[in-house]
This record gives sequence, structure tokens and C-alpha cells, in this order.
Amino acid sequence: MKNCLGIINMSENDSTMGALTQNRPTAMLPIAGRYRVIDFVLSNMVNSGITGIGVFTGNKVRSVMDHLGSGQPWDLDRKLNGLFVFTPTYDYHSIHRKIGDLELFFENNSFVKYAKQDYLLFSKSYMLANIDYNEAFKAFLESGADISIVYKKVKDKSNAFLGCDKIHFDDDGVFESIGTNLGMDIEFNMSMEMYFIKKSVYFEILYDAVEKGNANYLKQAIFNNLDKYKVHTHEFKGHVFPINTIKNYFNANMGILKSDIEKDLFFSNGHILTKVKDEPSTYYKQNAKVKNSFVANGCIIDGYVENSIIFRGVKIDKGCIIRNSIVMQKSDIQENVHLNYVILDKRAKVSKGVTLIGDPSSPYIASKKATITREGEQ
Amino acid sequence: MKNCLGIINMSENDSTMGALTQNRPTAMLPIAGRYRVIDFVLSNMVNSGITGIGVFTGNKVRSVMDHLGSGQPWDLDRKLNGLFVFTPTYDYHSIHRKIGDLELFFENNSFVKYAKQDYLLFSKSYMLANIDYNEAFKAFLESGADISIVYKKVKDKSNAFLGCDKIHFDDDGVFESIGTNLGMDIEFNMSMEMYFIKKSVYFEILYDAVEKGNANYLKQAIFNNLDKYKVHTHEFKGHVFPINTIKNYFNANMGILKSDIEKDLFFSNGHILTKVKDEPSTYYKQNAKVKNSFVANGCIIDGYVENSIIFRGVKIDKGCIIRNSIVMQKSDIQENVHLNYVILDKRAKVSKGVTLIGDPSSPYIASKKATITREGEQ
Amino acid sequence: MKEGKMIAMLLAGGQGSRLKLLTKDVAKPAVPFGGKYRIIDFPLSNCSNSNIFDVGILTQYKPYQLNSHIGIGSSWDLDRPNGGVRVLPPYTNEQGGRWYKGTANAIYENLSFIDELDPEFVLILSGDHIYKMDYSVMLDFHLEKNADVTVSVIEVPWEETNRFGILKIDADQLITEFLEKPKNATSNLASMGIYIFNWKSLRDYLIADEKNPDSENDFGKNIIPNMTVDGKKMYAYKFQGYWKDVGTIKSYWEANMDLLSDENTLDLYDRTWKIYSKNKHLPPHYISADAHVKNSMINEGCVINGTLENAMLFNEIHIEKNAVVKNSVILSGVVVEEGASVYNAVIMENVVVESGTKIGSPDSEEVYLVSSTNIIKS
Amino acid sequence: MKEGKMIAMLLAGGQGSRLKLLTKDVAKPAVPFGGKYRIIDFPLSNCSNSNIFDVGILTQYKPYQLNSHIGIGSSWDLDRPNGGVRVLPPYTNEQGGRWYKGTANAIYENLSFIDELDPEFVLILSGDHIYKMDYSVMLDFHLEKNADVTVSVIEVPWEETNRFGILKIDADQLITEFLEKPKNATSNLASMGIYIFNWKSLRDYLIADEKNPDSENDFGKNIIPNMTVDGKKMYAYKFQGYWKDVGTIKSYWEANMDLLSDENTLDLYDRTWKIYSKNKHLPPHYISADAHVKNSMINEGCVINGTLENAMLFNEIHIEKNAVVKNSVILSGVVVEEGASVYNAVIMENVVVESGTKIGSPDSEEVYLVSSTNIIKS
Repeated sequence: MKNCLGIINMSENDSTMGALTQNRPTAMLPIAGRYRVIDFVLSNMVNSGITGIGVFTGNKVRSVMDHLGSGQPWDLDRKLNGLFVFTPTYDYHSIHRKIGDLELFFENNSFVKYAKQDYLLFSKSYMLANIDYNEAFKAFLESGADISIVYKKVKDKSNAFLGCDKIHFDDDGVFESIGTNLGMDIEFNMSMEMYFIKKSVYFEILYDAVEKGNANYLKQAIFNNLDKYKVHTHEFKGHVFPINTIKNYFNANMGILKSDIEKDLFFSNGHILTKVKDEPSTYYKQNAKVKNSFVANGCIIDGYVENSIIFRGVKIDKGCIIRNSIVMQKSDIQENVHLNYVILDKRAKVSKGVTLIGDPSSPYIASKKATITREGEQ
Repeated sequence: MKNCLGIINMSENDSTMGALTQNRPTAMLPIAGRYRVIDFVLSNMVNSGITGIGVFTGNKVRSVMDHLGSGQPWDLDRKLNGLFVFTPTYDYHSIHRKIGDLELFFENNSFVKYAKQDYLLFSKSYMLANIDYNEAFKAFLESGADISIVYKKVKDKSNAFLGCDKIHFDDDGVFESIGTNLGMDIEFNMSMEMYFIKKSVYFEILYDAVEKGNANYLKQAIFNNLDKYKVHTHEFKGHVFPINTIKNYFNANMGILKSDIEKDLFFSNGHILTKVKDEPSTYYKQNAKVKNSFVANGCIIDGYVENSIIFRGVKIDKGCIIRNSIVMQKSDIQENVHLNYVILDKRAKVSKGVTLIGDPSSPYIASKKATITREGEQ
Repeated sequence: MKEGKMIAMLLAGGQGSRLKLLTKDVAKPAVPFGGKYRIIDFPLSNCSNSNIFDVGILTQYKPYQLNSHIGIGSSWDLDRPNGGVRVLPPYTNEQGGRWYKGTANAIYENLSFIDELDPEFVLILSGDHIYKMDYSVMLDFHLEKNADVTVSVIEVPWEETNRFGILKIDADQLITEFLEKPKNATSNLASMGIYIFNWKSLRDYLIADEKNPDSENDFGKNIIPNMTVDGKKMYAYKFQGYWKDVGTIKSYWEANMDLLSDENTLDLYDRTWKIYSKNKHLPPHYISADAHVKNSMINEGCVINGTLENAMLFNEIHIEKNAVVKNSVILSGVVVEEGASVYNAVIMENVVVESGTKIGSPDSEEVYLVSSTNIIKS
Repeated sequence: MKEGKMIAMLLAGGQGSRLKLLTKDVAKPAVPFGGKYRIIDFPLSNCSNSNIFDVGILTQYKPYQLNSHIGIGSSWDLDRPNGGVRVLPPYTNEQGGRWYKGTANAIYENLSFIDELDPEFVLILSGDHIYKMDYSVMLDFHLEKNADVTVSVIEVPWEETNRFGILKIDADQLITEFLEKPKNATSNLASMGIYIFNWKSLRDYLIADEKNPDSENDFGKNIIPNMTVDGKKMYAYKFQGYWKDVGTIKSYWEANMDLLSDENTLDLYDRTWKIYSKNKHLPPHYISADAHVKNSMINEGCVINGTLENAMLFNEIHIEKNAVVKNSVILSGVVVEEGASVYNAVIMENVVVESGTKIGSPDSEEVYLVSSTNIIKS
């Protein structure tokens, strides 16, 4: 994979993620007890042997910088190649809000131009999976195609994947077109928004779009041009969780409680790497009772926990009953709190005796650093 | 100095620096053959034993991030303390251009609040000097004052320091007031824009200014409050070059050609640290003739060079005559070029036979990546 | 420029033969402890948290795992471009190879290493003890007393005084007498093997000691007594807090069990004094619906289906259904198969406790050390 | 997952006694070269540039300066959290200490180190040679030939064949014969001491070789001949380019002078294959109005007031007025005082060539090695 440059594009639609993405992009959302969403695609690339990776951010830059830093946890802190983060620039003389990511790619095209690699792997971050790109890359090279799209055959009874890209094949199984899933079929081929592109083809598409002015997003520009190029597709067979709605985010976390999914997501093609936090082991005290839960390090637990994901450094006091919930890092849950279908964002504090109950389709969300106290109490 | 947090404030007036600061803040301007302006204040802090440093940037963020990275060259890549960079945030829902740096400090006050240090050292970056802060800090602590201002007695015959802050003492030599130098006196006490402040006093000033709304800049807020606090001053006796106009920038570089100034600036209180570029030694070829010049590594020189500062990786072909000029990194000067009073920004290319002549008061500036060719030629 | 610099020299050569199989493949400082640490993590983290960033580690016996654990020191923030952590094994010169003859000789052989760092003070540490200590406070004491040597001491039970080097002190904490493992002690202050020396003075003593063919080249036996004879000012710094020398299997087991006790005073969850260790990039642990977990510590990557009580689990351990683990320490990679039971045991890395096996008994006080080939009673 | 991994094992134990005073305090790989490098920088930079990030350095003789030079490997981008550069000195085990007996034994003693990295291929390098080489191209050759061993070879002048291990090959580059320093060679292809082995196979040979009490445990003398006997497929990879073994003072001086020649083929200025070294944070060098500098290389921190011709200057060197240095190599920190002259010499670190001293003569071909106590003719 040395001949392939990785590009992670964070221009994702956050509007359906509610309070969870108020101050962070979806890519930085905490998930699965100790990770951020972006850790999966970053680790996949690194584990597949890609050593040069560009990350193109949206406007919420600070949490991205904090998490990625110099790229050291992913072994991307290098003199040659390594991690490059591109943030939008602002021209204050002619201030206007730029729509789409195309301009950011165009502004920074020298990054791609001067890279030694001849192929590019573009990926969004929101499709959670553990994927070995070598296989897909090899198939792409052998196909002689200009572009390759990675997809997953999904069964979607509950219309969870509305709005995802849908791929159509002709009767011979050859790629025909790509559109948006409106839920017409239960079974369909969902694009994972991971594209391999020849570098030369990328520049043709980018320059064409800028000159014609007919696209704001890189994806749009690619779709506009698919009929001109030879398009290959590659089916991924592992588990995929698109993190594009609160419900899908909740279900992805709960899915990890199934041991086959956990193994697939965390081990199938290499470990998922993330920023180290130096937490001690989790301490279960005398009154702890924990069932079917995924618990990160640094917690002190003295209550009842069931079907839940507990992030790092969480404190759960005695008398608590936590069920079907996601508790993010450093949250503090005091005595006799009852939670069911709740998402507590980072450092939330729930005072003694509070009861919070959400619904599986729409969990209760406590925002970052929120303090929740029983009315009338301090 | 462990009990002192360093804060470098990049909100500097770039408007008098012309093309040199079009895409970078003054702090990032290349200087003295292999440094950036900010390297001096950063190294001073580190060499004085300050281990926690916050850098508050203006809007030109990218070159800052590229240069500072994780802080490794200054040994500031640490788990505790180390380097923290704060960039302005943009709220796109209510977009308006923010004036001044006060809001940035207020937004990020938790950085200062949760720091263990009890004292703060605020500094701008544009006053080039090699200073041991220990002495000033010790004097400040012993004085029992709330604020200390570091200043330099200057003789300014040519009105080079117009617009700098000017300190007045009463007849007993006690601090009286601070204002702006309009050039009324040749000799005056110039503030170096380096302040020690007690943390508690800093918060009083910051909160007061935000509540009253009577300051846009932190400096303004401090000046508004100086009558309320005990103010100490500390005289610095080494060389100081304010980099606030093109002329001062040019003169600072030329000043380094004097060996007493060079020793003072580079060695008096520890080495100046900067990002490493892995250049080989400079190679002087058969036709090289170099006089009174400061030459960084990685150059290949086959021409005549006099009274000049040559940055890293510059190529000067035979037949060239380079005098009284500043040639920034990776510039390429082809055969028979004549330069006098010229500043070539990074990666500029001057083709065969070109002659460029500026004036000491107003040097010719070739901007970054410019290619200069004789008219009519390719 | 910087305040009186102190470097640490950490003696990590000990074989620790009373720990039997635990030190078959590793030196004692590399023995795992507390669910995710190795013993040496404690002094290394103490150094980092005390702002000591120059640490020489003197190794001799089976340093391979220790080297691999320490790596470049990044886990403890000791991967500094200059200084930082440095492993110092014995080396060869023209006279051939020489092994370290004793603790003092180990330092002597690295005189040039220390001279290059040019410290004012040298802190001598041992890699064998578990404790949290701010060495900078001890240095403050050393400076305040204007001492030549400061020895850190702790009160031990009177009945154990014959196991330690015992010190007698006067009202000013000046050391008046030094007794190695006395039979009838008149003081219960034991040396912790932690010394601060003024480097210039220690340097002279090391050189003199090396010249004496009868010397054992040991700090406790030679250097300190020689300094006493010369009337050097030696002070005792009283340490209060948890301190344990895990010299035997039983005390090793006890020290781990201490962490599960309500009276435990070694707070691993204190965020102001984290204990750092090498990170393994594992997912959180999973506790299934069939598990019962009580008063236990569990690290990342474990899967728990059985019963745990008073158990200290390292990483990647599988406890299968109906397996029981009580009052035990389980090192990384162990599998306890269905129906097996483990009481009062230390199970070594990667051991498979097969289905139906019973190790120890709930009724016995004996502690078992279990490797894949052996069970040793202690 | 990753493509067939190759690690490098770099033999850096050589004393290099023919280099006399140059290796009095350092091992040969640590000898300074080319104005800012040490010899070992060449193979280390080659590794980094060839994308080999796991490098074991086998040291034995006076490793202190080498250790301090290598540090954590950050200069070569080899400070990786896992793998990276690791210095491997001899160590002790239950049987006591053992020094490396030969090149093959040095690798044998580190079997467990290599096993943990789990490579498919092992590249054996020497720390004694100056050259630039892409080892990944050699690996491609090894894979293409499906070889058991690949040996890198270079054509040497026929009259020097008796100094080298000489190989005979067939049309397919298969090695047919191996002759150690033959008197009447029938081939002029010399082994460069660079081997690629398939690790599994090498592992077996090392274990067998260790068991043979008559073996010298050397690659050239034992392992390779044994493999030849067994009919292993051994190929010769022909290297073209600059390659020099600086075995004597004269050849050391020559190799430095080579860099000042027009026909020099070791391009240090090639940005696609940089040679990295430890950085010293020094300012650019200064050339005064009195200086004459021609056909010379000068590193940072030098101050030149005298005459240089065909001179290789390291860092922080002072050449005073009217001093003359021709055809010489001047190591760091040297002062050549007013009126002194130096011809055809290598001046060691920190020597002061006093005013009026004359070393060498413009008319003689002899090369002088100058230390502060000695002048040795070569």
C-alpha cells in the first residue's frame, strides 16, 4: 500500500447528530468505550500499510487538533509521509461562507501533487468498520479501473440507512450508477464512501469541477464524472455501522456487546489505535454488579450496570442502576441514580437520586459537562 | 521558573510589514538565516526553565501549526505542561469579525485557570532578544508587585521605534505611566511588551474588561488597570530589535553581521532553538567569494556575496553579485544575477542575468515562490 | 541558567531470585504489578511527575523485556530529544568487558554519562519498590538542610527492623548512626535506598571507592559509611505513604491484594500523580450476563464470563463460564477454562488453567505461583 | 497484514583500530564524517529513507558516544513507539555475562529481539561504510529472484581484490563461488557486507552455528559458506554508486576530500535521499570581510576570518585572521589561531592550533592526524 496516499475527508453531515456534534465533528465522537469515530478509518489505513495520510477537516477544528496531535498514537509522526491535517482558511477581506469541501481540496492540491504515491484512497470517517484495504487495493489494481468504490450489501428493514449512497449494477453485475438511498429496497448495495482513485484521474475531476463550477463537494465532482471513467467496485464483507444518526450511533455501541461483532470490529484486521490516556485498571467494588457491558479502564464502579458502554474514568456509586446506556469519559454518577436509554456526554455529572429514562429510538442525551440535579436540590 | 506559565501573544500589528506578512504573522517571519521570529521568545522561555507555554495565534494559523507542531524542537512535547496552541474559533451562526485578542484569552481562560503556576509571563514575539527571564522574575517576586514590565533604554535617532510603548518614571524612578512613542525623545524607555502578572491579578483584569466592555485587546485591559496595582519594572540590558517595520526587519538582519550582536543574540543566555531541517553543510565552490556574511547550511555558493544573510538551501550560481541582501530558504539565484538591498522571500527564483536594486530604507521584496525573469525571456 | 539540575540514576539490575519463576525471564523491575504496570513504572512515573526528565537506568540481568518495556521512554514522557531516559548496560573498552560489581560501581562506570548531563544533584533510585513520591520535595528538604547527602527513610514495624538498613537521627533529622540489618534496633527508620547526593562530592567518593580493592562498591555498605566517617552532613527525609518491597511471592501477592482493600493507601486513580506504563492498544473489557464480579480490578481486553472476587486481572484474560477466581493475581493472556477454580494464586502469563482444574483452596492461606509447567507453593 | 516485513540489524561494534586516535574514545561507526555526520548516519538514514523503521544496533566497543548520538533515534525518524531503533549491547543471564563472539553470534544473542518483531526478512548491515542505498530495491531483487540470501556487491579495482571477500556469479547473478581476500582473483565483485536473509532460514543457521565450537560465528567465514555448501540460492545484487570503507587515516581523509571534488558522486544535497544526523541548534556560520573561502564545506557555528581551500569544516570552528587551512579536515570546536597554517591534515575535536604553528606542507603528500597531545603522520 506504499503507493497509495490516504485521505480522510471530514466533511460529513452532522445535522442529524443533535447535541452530540454541537462542538465536534462526527469524526471526533467518542465511541465504543475508548475510541473516537475517526480512529477506525485511521487505524485501518495504518494497519493496511498506508504511511502518508491527509485529514481534511471541517470548521470544528479544535477537537480534531487535540485528538490527532502529531499523529504519534498511529505511528504517523514522521519526517517523510505521516499525518497532515488541512483546515479551512478564512479570507477576511472578502468574507463569505464557503459551501462544500471542494475548495479545500483545490487549495491544498499541492499536497497530493507532490506526494510520491500514484493512487489515492479517499474515505469519510463515519462508516465504522475494521477493513484491510490491501485486498481492495489489489483488486482495484488488477481491474485496471480508474476508480474503485468499496460497498457493503446491507439488509435495512428499519430504514436506518436512509440518505446513504446506493450503488446499482447492471444485469451483468457491472457498475451502472450511484444514487441516494430513499428506502425503496430492504436489501441494497451501500457505498462505504471509500474510493480508490488514480492520482491523474483525481486531478482531471478536480480541475474540471473547479473550471465548470458545477460541484461544491468532491463527491459531487466524482459522481458527475463517473460515466467518463472505468469504475470498479469492491464488496466488503465485515460489519459496518454508519454513524450518521443518533439512533445509528446508539445501535453501533450496543452492537459491540455482541461478541462476534466485537471481535470483528476490534481484531479482524489489526488493533484500533487511539490516543493514550494512562488510566489504571477499572476497580469493581463490593456492591458492583455488571452484566453484558463493555467497560473501559480507569472506572470505579460500585453499582449495577447492564447492557451498557462505560467509557474511561467513569465513577458509578452504589445504589445506581444503569441500563442500556452510553456513559462517556469522566462522567460522575452519584448514589442511587437510575439511567435507562441514556447517553451521557463527557464529564457529565448526575447527582444523587436522579432518574433519567429515554427511548431506544431516541435516547436521553446529557450534553458535555452538564450537571443534572434533582429539582429543588443543589 | 517552574511557577511561571509562559504565554506568547501573536496579536501583533502586521500592517507595516508589507508582502512579508501576507500569508504569515510576524512571529513566523524567517530571520537570521535559519530562524523564525518566534523562536527567540520561545527559546528564551524554555532556556529560562519555563516548561508550560501557551501560544495564542491570530487568524493566520497554518504557518504557525507547521512550524510549532507538537513543540518537539523546544522540548515542549510533554504529557504535563508543554506547548498549547490556541487559535481563534469561528461561530458561523452569527458570523462577525472579532476585533482584538481579549475574547480569545477569555474563551480559553480555563487553560490559565487550571495551570498549576501562580505567575504568568505574557510576551509578544516581535521583540528579538536573548533574555534570561530568571533575573527579571526574581526581581519581580522580591518587589512584591502585582505586575512587572520589562523595558529597554533605547536611543532612537532615526525614529525607528515609532509606535512602540514608552514607559515614564517619576522623579524617584518609580513607574508612572505607559504610552505610545511618537518620537518626542531620542532616548526613552521602550516597553518590550513582556509582562509578569500574578495569576489572580490577571483574572481580575480580564473579567473586569469583559464585564465593562472597555477593551478589545489584553494590553488595553492591562493599561486601563495599571493605576490599581503595584507595578514593577525591570531593565533589560542586552540587544533588542523590534521587528515591526520592513526597515527594522532589514536592520535586525544586518545587525547580526556585527560579531558582538551575534554573540549576544545567539549565545548570551542559551541557544536559540528551531525546527530541524536536516541540511548538509554549505558548499563553497571554486568561484565563491564571500565577505561579511551570515550563511546557513545546505547552500551551494559559486558567486560573490557581501554583507548578506543567506538562509538554508540557497543556490547562488557563478557570476552572481549579491550585496546587502536577505535571501530566504531555498531561493535559487542563477548565473550573473546582481542583487543589492533585496529581500528574496522563500523559494524565490531569480533567472540568469536579472538585476534588482532596492534602497536601504526600502529594500526590494520578491514574494514567496516568485519567479523573476528578464523581460522578454522565458 | 536552569535551577540546580537533578538527574536520576535508577538501579534496575536486580535479579530478584526470591521471586522465583516471576523473574525467570525478566529482571525484578520488569515484574508485572497492579493490573497494568511493571514495578519500574513507579519510580519512572515518580521521576516524570517530579519534573526529572534525565534518567539513567542501570541494567545488567536479562534486560531484554525491560528494554522493550522502556522503549524510548515515551510512556513516561521521558522521550526527550536531549537527556530523557537512557538504558545503561555494562560496556567494553580496551581492557575488555566489565560487569557492574555493585551499586556504587554501576554509577562509577557511567561517570562520563553523568558528567555530560552536568547535574548539581544526583538522585539514586532502585527499580524494586512500589510507592508514589515527589522527589522534588525531597530535593527541597536537601537544599533547606544544606545537606551533603539526604536519605529517604520510612518507619517500619519494629519486628522487621532486622531486614533493613536502619538509621538513627537527631532532632534536626541529621543522621547519627547507620546500622545494616541490626538485631536489636534502637530506631525503626529504614533506608528506602533513595539518596540525593551533591554530584561533585559523590563523584570524588566514587573514584576513591573504586580504587579500594577491598570495597564491595555498594552505596549502603561503602559510600554512605565512608561519608559518615568523614563527617559529611547526612540527613534523613521522612517519607509517609505506601511503600513496599515485593521481595517474595507472598509479599508480591499481598501487595497486589492491598490494591483491592478499603484501607489501600496507594491511590492509582489520583489524576495529579498518574502512574504511566506502556500502552497496548486494546479495547475495553467485556463482562457478560453470566459473570459475577466483585471487589476486583480488570484491565483492557479481558472477557469475563465467570466469577471474580478479590481478583487482580491483567490484560487479555479470558475467564470462562462457571470458572471461579478468588484472592488471586492473574497475569496477561491467561485463560481460566469452564469450571476451573483458582484461589490464593498468582497465575503467570499465558497459562491455560484447564477445565476442571482446582488451584488452591478457599480454606488455605497458602499462596500458589502457577506457570505453564509448574505450581510452586509459597 | 503488512507486506513482507524487513528489519535491519546493524553491526556497530567495530573498534576500527587502524583509525588510531580517531577511535580512541569512540567506536568506528561514531567517527565524524563529511562536515556534520558520523559514519553510522549513512546506514541509519538509508534505513529511514528505505522505509525500514525497525533497526537493531549491535554495540560492544565504547558505545557511550554512539548511544548519545543515537539517543531515541529521532534524528533519523526512528523514534517509533513500537519498533524503531534499539541499541543492543551484550547482556548477562544466569550463566553470567557474554560478549559478542562474532558477527553471527551478535545476531544469535538477539534472537528473541528479532522474534518479537517477527520479520520475514532480516537485513544485515555494517556501521562502517559510507554510501547511499535504497534497501527496498535490494529487497525487490531478493523477492524477484526468490533467493534465500542476497548479498550486495560492488565492483572494486582489480588491484584491491585481495582486500575484500570476492564473489563469482553466473549470468543470472547466482553466486557460484566465495573467496575471502583471494590473491589471484578471477572476479572483482566485492561483498559490501550487506545481506538480506529470509529470517526463518537464517534463524536455523544461527542456532546450528552457535552449537559448533569450531566456528568463528562470522557471517562471511561461517554462515554464508555453510549455506553455499547446502546449495541455498544465493544471489548477488550489484550496487552502483559511491561506497567507501574508511579503514585508515589516509582513506578517511580522502573520503572527506572526495566531497569537495567536482567528480564527487555522493550527493549530500539530494533532497529525496537526505542523510540525517543529530542536530546541535547552532546559528549559521559567519564569514568575515577578511576571509577567503574556496572549494570548501562549512557547517554551522563557525567563524571564518582566514583562508580556506579544499577544507572540510565541522561545527563551531574558529579560523582566525591570516590563518591558512588547505586540503584538510577540521573537526568540531577547533581553533586555528592567527597566522597558523594547516595542510593535508585531520585536526581532531577541540584542538587549538596555536599562533604560528605549521602543520604539514603544501609540497608534501603526507597526511597528518592532529590531537591535542599528538601529531601522527600517515
